[in-house]
Amino acid sequence: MEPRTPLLIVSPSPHLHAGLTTSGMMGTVLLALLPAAATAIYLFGLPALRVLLVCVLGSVAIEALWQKATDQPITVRDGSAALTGLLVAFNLPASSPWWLSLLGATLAIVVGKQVFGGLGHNPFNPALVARIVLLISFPSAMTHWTAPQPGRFLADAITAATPLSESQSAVMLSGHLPQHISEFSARYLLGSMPGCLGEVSALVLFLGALFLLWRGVISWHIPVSYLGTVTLLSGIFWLMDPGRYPHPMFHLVSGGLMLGACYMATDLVTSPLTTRGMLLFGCGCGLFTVLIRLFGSYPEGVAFSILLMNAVTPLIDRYVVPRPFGMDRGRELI
Amino acid sequence: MKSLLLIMVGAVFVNNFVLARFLGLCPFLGVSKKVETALGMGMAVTFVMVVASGCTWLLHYLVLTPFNLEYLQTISFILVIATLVQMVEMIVRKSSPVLYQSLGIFLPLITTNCAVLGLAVLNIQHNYSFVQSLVFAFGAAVGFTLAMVLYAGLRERLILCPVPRSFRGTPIELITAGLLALAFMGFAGMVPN
Amino acid sequence: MMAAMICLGSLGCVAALLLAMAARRFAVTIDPRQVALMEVLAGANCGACGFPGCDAYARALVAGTAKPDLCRPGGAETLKRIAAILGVEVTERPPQIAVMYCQGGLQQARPKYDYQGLQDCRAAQKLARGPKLCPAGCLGLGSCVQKCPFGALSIDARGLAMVDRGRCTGCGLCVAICPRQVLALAPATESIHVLCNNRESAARVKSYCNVGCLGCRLCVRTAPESFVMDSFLAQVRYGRGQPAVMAEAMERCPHHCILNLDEQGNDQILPTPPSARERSTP
Amino acid sequence: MICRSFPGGTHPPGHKTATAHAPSLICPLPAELVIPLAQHVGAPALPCVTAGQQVARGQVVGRADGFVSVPVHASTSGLITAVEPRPHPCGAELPAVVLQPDGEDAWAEEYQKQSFHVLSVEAMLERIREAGVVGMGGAAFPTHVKLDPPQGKSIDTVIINAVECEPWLTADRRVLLEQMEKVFTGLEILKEVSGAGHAYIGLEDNQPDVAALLAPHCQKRDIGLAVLPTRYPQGAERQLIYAVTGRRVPARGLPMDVGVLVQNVGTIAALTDAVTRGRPLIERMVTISGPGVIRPQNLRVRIGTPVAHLLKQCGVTEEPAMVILGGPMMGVAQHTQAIPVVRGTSGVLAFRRQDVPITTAGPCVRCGRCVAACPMRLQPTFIADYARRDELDLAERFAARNCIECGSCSFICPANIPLVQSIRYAKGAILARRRRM
Repeated sequence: MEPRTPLLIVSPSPHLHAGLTTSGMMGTVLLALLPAAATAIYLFGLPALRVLLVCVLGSVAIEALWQKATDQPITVRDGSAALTGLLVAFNLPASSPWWLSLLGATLAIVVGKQVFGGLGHNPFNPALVARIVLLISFPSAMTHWTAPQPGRFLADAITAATPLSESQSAVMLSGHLPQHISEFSARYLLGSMPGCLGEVSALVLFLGALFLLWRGVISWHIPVSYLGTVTLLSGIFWLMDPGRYPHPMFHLVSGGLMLGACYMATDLVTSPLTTRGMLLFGCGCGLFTVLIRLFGSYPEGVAFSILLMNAVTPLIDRYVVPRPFGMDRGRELI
Repeated sequence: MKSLLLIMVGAVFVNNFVLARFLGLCPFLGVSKKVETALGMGMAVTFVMVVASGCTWLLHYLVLTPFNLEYLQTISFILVIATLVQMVEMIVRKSSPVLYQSLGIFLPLITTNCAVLGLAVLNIQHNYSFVQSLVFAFGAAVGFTLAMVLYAGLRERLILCPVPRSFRGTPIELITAGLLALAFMGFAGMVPN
Repeated sequence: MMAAMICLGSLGCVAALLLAMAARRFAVTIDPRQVALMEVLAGANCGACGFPGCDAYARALVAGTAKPDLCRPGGAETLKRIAAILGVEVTERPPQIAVMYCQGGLQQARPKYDYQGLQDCRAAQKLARGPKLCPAGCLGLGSCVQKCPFGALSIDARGLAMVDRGRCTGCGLCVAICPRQVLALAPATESIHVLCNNRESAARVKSYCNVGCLGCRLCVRTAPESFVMDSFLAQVRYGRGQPAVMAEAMERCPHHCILNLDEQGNDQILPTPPSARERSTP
Repeated sequence: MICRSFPGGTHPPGHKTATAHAPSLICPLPAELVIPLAQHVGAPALPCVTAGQQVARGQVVGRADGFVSVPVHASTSGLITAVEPRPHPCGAELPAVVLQPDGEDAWAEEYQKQSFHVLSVEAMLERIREAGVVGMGGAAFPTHVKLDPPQGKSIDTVIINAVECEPWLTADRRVLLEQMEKVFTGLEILKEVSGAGHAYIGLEDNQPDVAALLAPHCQKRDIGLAVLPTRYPQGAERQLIYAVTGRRVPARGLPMDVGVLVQNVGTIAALTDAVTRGRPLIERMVTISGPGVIRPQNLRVRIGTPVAHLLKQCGVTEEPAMVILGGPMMGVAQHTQAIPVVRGTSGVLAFRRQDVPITTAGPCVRCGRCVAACPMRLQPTFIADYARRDELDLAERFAARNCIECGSCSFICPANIPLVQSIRYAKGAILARRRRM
């Protein structure tokens, strides 16, 4: 065999790529969440920073360890572990001890993601898996809220209740909403209320989501249908009895709704692929959120409703399929 | 009417037989490989549950109570259920051989499906009326089918996943079932038990 | 006590009556031979028989629409038992296993281009007829490895598919999937093969492969009984080979493409570790 | 003005400015022309010359074999040195006539220009066939077959496909600008032959200069000018028909099923030459471009010119790592530069190593971008998944066969999964299985 000139590369068409990468998308989401993280630190001080650091670094380290242990290529550089960690942190109260944060990161990475085969294969949102497991296993630690103290990083923590749990217990005890909740106030919008790190600053989260929409990382279908359903349903209940059911705006800005609708429900891996499927998914999330918030024993229903709809996603993917171009009916499919 | 709706919703979501009461786990894990099979199993169980619920209610209030034979509840209920399951098996075998094949051993095993017996006993314990017990049975069966179908959908996705060797098969299926049950915990407290 | 007995007794009677009626109404007849056949078949559901599973094959057997000798993984024993159940006469077929007729690994055979894409031979074959200059050699991307239900195939260190002769059942699935027909079934008793699949002329083969059959006919001249030419490719006449003369031909083959697979030590061919193999599948 | 568009699609970068505005040049003859006998869909032509024979420019060297086949002509005058298998753009080695030009470039006969109005439809079809006119957008389907629909099908609308949606390529644009008269004459011929009442020219809105130039002419001749949004694959037949007429070609059907005929700009120009002057198709416009080319340009290239010669004409920055015939989205990467330009070659692109997209596929993150991008409204990720696992039944149920292989899904996929390759394989396997059954 005589030597030859360098071989030409032959690969299947297309020979052009949009340049989108998984890590790039994860990075954009991280970027969109940074202002919210900063807000959380501003409101809750150093404890929030600790939770954030433990969760993010913990997630990355645990993913790397797991992949090393199971003899897989280490893929922490794609940013998905960091994003999961950040979302876990956003689902924890600022007062969480370090072990709770680390446990949350471990649950999310190991139980939520890696046992299913890693990125792209988990049926449930890892951060929400962690949140629910922790909520059920450590109810007191997970509902020990501190009041935000803007800018006072070293102040002593003051225990307080979240608006949602406040309204729930008030309705349960007296049948009526407390005065300050039935009269919606703008302070909720800016996040000056107790709650998880990612539950306090609806406005900042919303701006981040707009950034993601602009960058094309998420589509509008899930957030809009989710928030729309919540507004519609809670609006109906509010009209029926404003003394008992809070204003829709209260629902929109309180609790983890904004975080859930814009960042958790839109998680690519665990949401449907088609636009119609996404709309259905968002509506389902909205429905369950309102039902759980108003009638369930948990004050907050976002995490549960997203997990529930995650479970429905395979069925949606299967039965809500687009009609191929040039085909009369979708009958040929499935 | 409102109480019937609450019973229904309660049985489907809040106290889902599989995911909240953990009854009927055997077919839940056994025949949930494919959505179609899961749906078929759900249908069969729905039929058995509703008819069994009616029969056992009548049996309890028309036969056992008048003759003070409540202690025969378990054995007589099982007898009724077993008979029904046998009939369902014959019907399925005749009408849908494919479904019969895919259900396999789990079809006769509905007999020992604790969900059915549990339902019959719960009917009596809750002092449901005849109509209420039928609605409760239907709700429980729908809840069972719902859980089956959701789980089957998840499992169909699982087979595409490169699950680590030590988690392959039953371990990952149980983890998935556990997470599904966690999601259903959100309904807790929605309907007074 | 009496009441309980009467109660349960009458319940039982009613149930029995209902069931008896239902049994008559929904009666289904099933051939007992089908059940027996299911016991006998290999149960691998490999599909080598052409039916979607052992069950479907059993049904076809009972219906008389399938030949009884299609269960290759089961081999002669299964065939005998199928024949016994169905009550038919069958002639035993010699067992076969798959042979990979190529030695042109990454070091031996020259590539045509730098392939980048799906790690699948059939997909690669569609791009300019495969990334190797040799039109018939093994591409080594492992479509057969993925297809084999018995784990009898692997990609060795040379970048070639390798048949584990102990595990191969001769089901032929790899033969069907290989886009270059470099895998073929041969009698299991044969161990000497001409490991080349290229029918092109010597000049062309020399230009891209160090170990391909040149069609020089040396082996045929040495052992005319044992070898036969198919255009420029020498082949062993299975069942007629004379090992002693063949050994001489093996010595004389200029490209050393006649090999005795039994003598070849396993240390020579290193299969890739299973974990690495799994990961390489897309 | 029509500005409807199709569902899905992507926006690959255009890269057209390098070649869009410079007039095309005539490519000098190479030392050797390799004229494949199979340059069209259908039966390859049968060689009718032998080695050592002297041929004139335009002389038939391979005659058509059957109805769905066209003859092949000598691209210049010269000596036939061999008739043997040579590398073909499809990847295999196929029979080709090897021609050594003598430099005379003498025509076999001098054709008289005449008006097509004096010709009957049959005579025009015969001329088109004799000239070897095939679809020059890439598919290379014999034009006379397309113009002659079977009984029961009629054509009411003709669309000229000037939508050059592939990045880098500007050959159609140059043909349209430089041979506008031919295109309009060709459109008249098409209407005459097919009996269509309506005619459109489909164009993307990234070429406003061409649109402005065409507008008065179109108005004068009652031709609809459809300036469509720039989106890939706007130039795909089904998508173009939908955008221009709103008609959906059935998934298993042909454009003629909805009464539409689509022809590429280059084809129209060649068709005009064939009908009005009797000239065979021996030359075509080719864009030579890509990041590895120093002087990207449009060349009028004789059929059979090797790619290596073209790249030498335009200069390459370094030894190219990848050579593509056609556009980057649907073109075929070649394994040798000895490949000749054929009738369906619209462009030659040279990529340096750093321009070749990396193809290490990650796991699918189910982002759904492929579903959103698919112009056929399929679900590429599922089809590809099933194809990889050899679940052909499921792949078929997800309408794998409807895929037009436009490459939008692979282009957009953030995990770099070669979706098109999997789907293409599934399509082939499904068809093979059908044929077996």
